[in-house]
Amino acid sequence: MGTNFGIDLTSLLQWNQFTVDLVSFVVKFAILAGGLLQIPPVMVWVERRVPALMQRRRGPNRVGLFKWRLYGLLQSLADTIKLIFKEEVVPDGAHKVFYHLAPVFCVFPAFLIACAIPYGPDLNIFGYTIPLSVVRVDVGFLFIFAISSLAVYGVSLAGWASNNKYSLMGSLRASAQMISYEIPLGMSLLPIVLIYGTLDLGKIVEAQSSFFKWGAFTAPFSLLIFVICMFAETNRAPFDLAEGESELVAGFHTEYNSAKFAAFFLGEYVSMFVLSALASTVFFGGWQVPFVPYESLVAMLGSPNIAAIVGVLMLLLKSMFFMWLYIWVRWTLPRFRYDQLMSLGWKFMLPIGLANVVGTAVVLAVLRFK
Amino acid sequence: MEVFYFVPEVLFYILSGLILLSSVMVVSARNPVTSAIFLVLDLFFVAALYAKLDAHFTAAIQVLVYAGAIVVLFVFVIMLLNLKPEALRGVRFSVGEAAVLLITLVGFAIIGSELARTAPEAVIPGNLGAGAIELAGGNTFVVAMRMFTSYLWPFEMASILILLAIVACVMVAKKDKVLGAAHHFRGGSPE
Amino acid sequence: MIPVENYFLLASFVFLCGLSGVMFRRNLIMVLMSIELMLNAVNIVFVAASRQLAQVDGQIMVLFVITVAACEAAVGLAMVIALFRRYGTVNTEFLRLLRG
Amino acid sequence: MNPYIPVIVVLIFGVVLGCILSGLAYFIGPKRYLKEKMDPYECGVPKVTGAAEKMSVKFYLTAILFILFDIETVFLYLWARSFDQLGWLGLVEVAVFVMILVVGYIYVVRRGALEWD
Repeated sequence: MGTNFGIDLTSLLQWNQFTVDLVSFVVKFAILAGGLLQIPPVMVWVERRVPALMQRRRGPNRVGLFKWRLYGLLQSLADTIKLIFKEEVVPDGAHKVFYHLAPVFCVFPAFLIACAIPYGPDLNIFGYTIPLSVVRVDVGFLFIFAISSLAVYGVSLAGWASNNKYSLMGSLRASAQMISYEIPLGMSLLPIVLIYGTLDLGKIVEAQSSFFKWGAFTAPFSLLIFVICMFAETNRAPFDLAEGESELVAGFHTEYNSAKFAAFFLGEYVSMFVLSALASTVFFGGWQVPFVPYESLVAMLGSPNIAAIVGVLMLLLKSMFFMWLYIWVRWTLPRFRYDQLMSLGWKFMLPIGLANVVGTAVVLAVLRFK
Repeated sequence: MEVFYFVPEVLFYILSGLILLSSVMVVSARNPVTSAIFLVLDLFFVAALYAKLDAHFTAAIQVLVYAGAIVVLFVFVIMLLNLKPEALRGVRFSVGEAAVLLITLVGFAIIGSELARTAPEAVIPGNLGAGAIELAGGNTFVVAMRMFTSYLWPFEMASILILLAIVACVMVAKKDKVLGAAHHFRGGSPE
Repeated sequence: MIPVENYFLLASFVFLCGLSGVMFRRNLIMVLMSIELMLNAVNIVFVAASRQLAQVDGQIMVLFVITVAACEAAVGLAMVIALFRRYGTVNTEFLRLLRG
Repeated sequence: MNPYIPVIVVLIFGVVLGCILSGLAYFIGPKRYLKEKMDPYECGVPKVTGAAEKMSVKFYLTAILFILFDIETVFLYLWARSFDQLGWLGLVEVAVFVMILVVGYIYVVRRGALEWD
């Protein structure tokens, strides 16, 4: 104890650290959540304009504010408002509780995973270091996998509670597909753990400091497997069997409308973004600017805070590439058949993923252990 | 800061309450799907308890494998069999059942009081405390090192157990199909 | 600090829940779920003890328990499916071949 | 600050957001009950059978195999984290582990449990 002049210095310091943590968490999370909520409207707009561009049509361009049309960007806003004010039709035989609960199960995992991604290098404000990820847990990858595996319940509950055979079929298909591709997805990131020796996403990004240390170069097969599984995990084309319009109406959310339908959209697009950001983080150096190591970036820009902002923009740019890839693939490749999808997952991706792990481990062992 | 010293305690009681509530719901819900969802919640809260106890890896595995895989299987089977809510009749205690419950209760009470008397108060010297585990490279790393040195044999046995489970499941669930195929090979008619 | 006995108390309550589920539910799937509950109660004890003794061995045990639980659930449910196909029910009151 | 406090807060936020979206229509939308409107959607044709038909056992087999391989992946993650420190010993241990499971995988493939027909 000793003399402390009436003020316990350690306690004060802890208080300050705690306050900084708390305030920075609230601010970071508010910004992140606000940003994530913007993703579905913007992506819906992109998803209408890009195919229009590809197919030489105009796409939505009517809705505007006064005389500004904004290339139809406000169409999404109009759609959102419409969805919110729609009447909710709950089918008669639906299970009342789970029908309303299913969208919740679809939304919260996506938000929770989005918080675990490191969006940029540390900020430095008033001498306090603020990491730019909302949640930084010891187990990194495993946290992300664990939470994303909970998303299956949203899908299967939605289908089961709707009391509609299309919904049930779609939900069974979707959940079987999601769990089948979860294993190759998990295995594809094992070589990354082997190479960088950590599960912490922040440390993995720091390890990819130079261009040729990016995961895409050190583990190219992992990248391939990851991208394919990414499409399957989010039920996107060419693996959108769950909502194959021609056979299952709309899959597990056939019976959903109004704001609940919007909730499914939100969950889907946010998890698309999260997987894109994860792919950029793991394989494309995250917030690292290509060819410019972090130290020289800070030296060039003069302040770590500006470097952090550049880093965030860099990560968003890289994720946008993957988001665009989603749309590009959707309008390029035809849909798979369900048996093809499953045998691709189990008979091709799983062995390849395992071989990739074993191969990487052997090569690393030869290189590292004399 | 003093206020926050109570947070772990409060958190423990909240989590315990939630765990108990969902456990009771699991065994008492009429609809199997309701039970399964409460089982997920139960497992999730237990994972939170593990995280609170600094067992980060175990917490992640609990959610990943237990809540995210095993219960999914239960949900699939319930949907597959299209189980209807079951009428819960008034619970009848037979003498044997009551005895089993009573013996378990008394057994726990005895063991619990014994533990309360003999529980080691402090950390045993020479072992890893929470801070030391952090210094040694985090919970996951320490678990991994321990697993692959001291628990090598159980680890390999686990793979044999999984192998056996795979074989058993495929044999039990795909029985009819394979029998038909065997008929076919012997030249017998598939009827 | 929470005394470790509180964790044991919690675990024993969860275990008792599971046990009564095994004893009083007539649906085989419910019985299997109750068994998962009991295994889970054991895991709580392992992790709490691991914390108390400051060793990670308890957590490794949990890992093995989870492995066993997964195999048990997989094989158990495979048998439930086989029973359902054979007898059209999963209710233990109707499945009493062994009781003669 | 304990890293799990943010997790709890984000979790609560996600659940509340989901509940708001889920409950919004109940408060804002119009409510006009019509018997036909509440029927399950079957592309305009009256409902013939209930939703739950016989589902293929394939889905269930997939889920079983998923669990078992999921556990394998978990063990592999544990090994990957301590790969450098374990050295050749760890590699050999895991090679045996994977080999045993590959036997199971080959059995599953040969038995045709992964065929969707």
